[in-house]
Amino acid sequence: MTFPGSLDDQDAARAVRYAGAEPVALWHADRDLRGVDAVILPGGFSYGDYLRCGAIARFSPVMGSLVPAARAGLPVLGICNGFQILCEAHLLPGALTRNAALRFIHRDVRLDVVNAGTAWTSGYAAGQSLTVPLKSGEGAYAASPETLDELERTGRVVVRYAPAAPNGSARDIAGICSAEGNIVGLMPHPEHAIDPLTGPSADGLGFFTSIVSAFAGAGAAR
Amino acid sequence: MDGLSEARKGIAPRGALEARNTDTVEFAAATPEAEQPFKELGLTEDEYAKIRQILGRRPTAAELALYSVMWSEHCSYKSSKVHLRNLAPRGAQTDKLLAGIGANAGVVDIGQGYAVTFKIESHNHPSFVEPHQGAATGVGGIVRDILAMGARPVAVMDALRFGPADAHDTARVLPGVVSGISFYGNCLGLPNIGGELSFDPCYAGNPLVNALCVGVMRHADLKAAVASGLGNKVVLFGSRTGPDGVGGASVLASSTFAGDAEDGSVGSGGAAAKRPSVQVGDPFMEKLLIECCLELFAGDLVEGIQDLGAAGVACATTELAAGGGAQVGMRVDLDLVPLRDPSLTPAEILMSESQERMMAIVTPGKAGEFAAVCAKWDVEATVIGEVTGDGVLTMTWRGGTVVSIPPETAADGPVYSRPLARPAAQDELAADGPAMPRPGDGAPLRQALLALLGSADLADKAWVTQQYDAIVRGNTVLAMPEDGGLLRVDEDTHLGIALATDGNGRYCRLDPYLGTQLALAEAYRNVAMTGARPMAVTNCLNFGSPEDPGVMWQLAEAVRGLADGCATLGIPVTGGNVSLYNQTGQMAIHPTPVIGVLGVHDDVRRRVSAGFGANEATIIVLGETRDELGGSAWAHVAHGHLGGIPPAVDLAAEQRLAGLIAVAAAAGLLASAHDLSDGGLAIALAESCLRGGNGCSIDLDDVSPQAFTALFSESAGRAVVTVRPEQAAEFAALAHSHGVPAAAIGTVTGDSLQVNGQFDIPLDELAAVWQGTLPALFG
Amino acid sequence: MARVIVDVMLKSEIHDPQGEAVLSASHRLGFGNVTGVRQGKRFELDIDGPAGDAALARAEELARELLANPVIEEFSLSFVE
Amino acid sequence: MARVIVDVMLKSEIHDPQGEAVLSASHRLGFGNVTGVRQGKRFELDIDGPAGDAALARAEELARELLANPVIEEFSLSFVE
Ligand SMILES: Nc1ncnc2c1ncn2[C@@H]1O[C@H](COP(=O)(O)OP(=O)(O)O)[C@@H](O)[C@H]1O
Ligand SMILES: [Mg+2]
Repeated sequence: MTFPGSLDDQDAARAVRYAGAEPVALWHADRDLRGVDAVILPGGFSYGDYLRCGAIARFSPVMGSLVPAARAGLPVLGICNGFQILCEAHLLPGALTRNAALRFIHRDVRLDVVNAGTAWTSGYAAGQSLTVPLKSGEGAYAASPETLDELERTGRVVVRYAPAAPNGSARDIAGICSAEGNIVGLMPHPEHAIDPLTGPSADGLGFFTSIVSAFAGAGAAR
Repeated sequence: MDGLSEARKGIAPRGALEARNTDTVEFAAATPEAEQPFKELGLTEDEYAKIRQILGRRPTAAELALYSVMWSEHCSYKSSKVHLRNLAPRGAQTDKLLAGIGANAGVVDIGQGYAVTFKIESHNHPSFVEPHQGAATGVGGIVRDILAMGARPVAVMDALRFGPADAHDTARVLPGVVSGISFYGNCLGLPNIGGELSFDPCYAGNPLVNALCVGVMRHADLKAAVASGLGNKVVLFGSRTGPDGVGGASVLASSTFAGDAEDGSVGSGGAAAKRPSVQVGDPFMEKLLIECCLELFAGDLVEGIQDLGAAGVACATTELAAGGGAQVGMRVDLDLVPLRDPSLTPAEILMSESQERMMAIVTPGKAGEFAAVCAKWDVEATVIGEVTGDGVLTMTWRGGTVVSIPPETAADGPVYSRPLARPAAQDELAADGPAMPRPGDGAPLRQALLALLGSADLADKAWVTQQYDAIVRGNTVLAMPEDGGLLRVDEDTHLGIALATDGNGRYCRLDPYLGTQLALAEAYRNVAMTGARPMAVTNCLNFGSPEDPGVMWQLAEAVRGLADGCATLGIPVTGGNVSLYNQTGQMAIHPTPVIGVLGVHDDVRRRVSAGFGANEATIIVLGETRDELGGSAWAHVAHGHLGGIPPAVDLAAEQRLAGLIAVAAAAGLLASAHDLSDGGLAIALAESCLRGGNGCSIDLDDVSPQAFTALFSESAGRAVVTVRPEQAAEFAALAHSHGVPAAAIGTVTGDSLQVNGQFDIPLDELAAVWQGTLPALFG
Repeated sequence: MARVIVDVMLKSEIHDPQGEAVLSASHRLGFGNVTGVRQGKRFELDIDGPAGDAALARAEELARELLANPVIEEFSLSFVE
Repeated sequence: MARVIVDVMLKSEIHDPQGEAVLSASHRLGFGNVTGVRQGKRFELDIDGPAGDAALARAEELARELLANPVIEEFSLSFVE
């Protein structure tokens, strides 16, 4: 999905290709989801992120189709700005706020897979450690203590920074999912860890192979 | 009083003209004696007289504004042009050039149908006044230059120089500059793949902020900044025009900051006196402009295109019209320019430096399609005029003709052969070599190494570079802290390009000719370290006032050094930028040419990193180590000393070294490669250890009989590489056949930097010293 | 035309690193008696039509939908002459 | 304790891409009668001591030195109960 200001859309498409599926370009101004099996909201600065990250993209025409589809079970992965958009659209709880040090952070981080049961993480083992890049200025996850408790109790924390969040994220949360597990959002960039030539590892590929094999297994696609 | 009203006062027409009638061509002809504020606009008596002579009358207020910005040092290169001519590529240097100096940016053929364009540009003065926005708009400007060539911008780099790291004002300027580059470049989706960061008191009132952009296109995509085709439409698109930076180019970048900005604090003295209205960057709009332009190019919807940078509409219209040839003119209706502030006068519209704007020439038949593409990207596009066949640039406003000039007279500008003289003090400086006591062995050497490693110039730059997205677009193969940035251009063929920028103000202060060649050599070497073949050069010449004959001598020497160096290396200078008046009062900065080198990598999978990765690998020093410490980091850090002569330059040796690395990398012989530069072998070893997370054990005897010289000399043309033991013989033979001296000095092992018979420093200690400096200074 | 001001502040229970950074910078600058800082956003909206309840209601709607994120922020409205 | 509000806005001649982005988003959301948006910052300062001229003077000093960038911004002060 490309919004004005999306930047990592080509990278997400490449990751889908590496995982053996066919990327389909969706455009923010079209309501049509073109019959895709899953949607990735990529990183970037949609609408410049001038108001709040993801706040304006949330009102794009395509979101009018995506929100009900996601509620009905369509797998959706939001990476970085995509995660912010999912939170702004209330498909995921909480919000992403300024990094504690108030600076943009680009560095490789270690993540622990907490929930390997979502549509996007089924290819991992719980407890598995991944090295992927983080690059964001407003990546600190924030939510009320009740919401955080609830997320932890119901296994909806998907990935955690290890040993500690570099950006002030609440309870070191790097990514979460919806109650049904079909919608996942995370701040680090798995699509930039699919090939050791251009990333720190190929650890991120699992997000994309997870979803592809879910469909392959169900015979639902390709 | 704010800067805007300052700037406007200079332009005068504002209130005055509203009261009278518009200053039209007719009115100007009828009022030859009317006083005009040409001095306030930075024009000399002679220049003003020349304009009157060209026009056969006094200029209108709008024409005066137009000539003043076009003839400013910044836009016309009037002081540097006579020297820059020496850079024109000759002979074999032109083999791979698709467009050269004079275009917005030079274009190089890199094979497989691809062409690359790259350029470096300064935004020094605006970044001192308003560091965040100044640096941000510097990135924005150079990206539009690259876009105007028809290329997709694919990466940026930034070369930065500040006053002393611990100076109060540096704490204002540096974080602002870095956040501006981070904000703009990241939001644009362009990876930042390298740059420079250094500190010296000479930059306290004049930080240097040089930004480089590189773009990639297919050969057929090359665009020209030329107006052609009678009746074709002139389209202005992108942001609206506001009072941003009115007078910025001419007033700010063409004279020194008045007063003593000794502490450099804004709000007192210096900068405040000439503060123009600040330009604010809108990287989101620029991202839309990029995608919009690329779609316009793909649809073959533009005949000619020009970015709007300094001198905005004035510059774009005159250059497009002048580029079209003698018969080509242009008629522009300034009432049609979409304004953010409706009270702007014609002069202000022409001078506005509002960001994120482009101008295109479009055939009438394609205007509809052009508009549709712009609408898709939410980019406002307005036809403001058309191409004519009368050779005249005509502009109207509210029914009157306010500009009527031969465009080439504004575009070409004056050319000065300013007096130049080698300062007498150069000889004293050269005679004052670093003769102070040197650490002998063991503990003092260890101490000297740690002091250098923790100095602001040589410390870990992560505090800066972590604020930059280096990987967006997914083609970054190497980026900082590697010697050069390396980008994949083609995912199927693995073709890539490498880039590095270098400059050393201290060397250039001692000898601008040699210093410039050393900068060229270092950038060339850094590109070579990735395994790429260096192919082309861009440069940003940062100097003091051209009205100082000593500064002009520095400039002439630097250009001569660059021209000779590139001729020897057989690679062309494809473009660049000159920034003069970098001085505070009588104090000029060190002459600081920043040289960017571009290389081609045939297979990015064979890239070489600087880190010691392979345990038990053999460590080899390539090149010759002499006792060369004039202008060195050691003299600077340990003694605050600058004197003597810089290291010798041997460009043929650089070529041999680069050739060896390229061949060895392609053959898979190199486990790592890192060039030797500031701080010599000592710093290179420490960096390679830290980068790879492995220690080493070495002997210095085969580098130099003196341990100190072996560690800290800055002889050029050297590198430290590692080779797996089973390949060491093959590599040694290869080095021999390339004529590159190679000395095996030890192995990659353990977790300390161990120099046998001298000292042993655990990696943890190295890391703490290296990483601690910038965070301690900047939070 | 009505000009409505919308002030958007982080809820008090949400961590405000910007405010904290300003606070400690204030102390470094010698403003020791500043004991707390919160940083938020201020929007000046120009709204067609008369300054009255209708304009305020419209601004409130916009604030609720777009200007503030109810998960972390709260907002207040006021007129300016 | 005094609470002083410092509002910091871009000077009117300075380009405000943020405000413009909010303006066009408002239009897309159907708030066509919003004709202008400027976005700035709001600081809530808690200052030890009584709410009075001294507190205001102190806040003004802080605003000038730290909160506003005089090159591009202007600020105004007010008390809150
Ligand atoms: N301002 C900057 N922006 C981006 N990268 C930078 C900057 N300053 C330094 N770097 C990177 O840090 C690394 C070390 O810089 P430096 O020691 O100057 O390299 P070298 O001596 O090889 O030219 C290089 O990869 C360089 O590109
Ligand atoms: Mg290097």
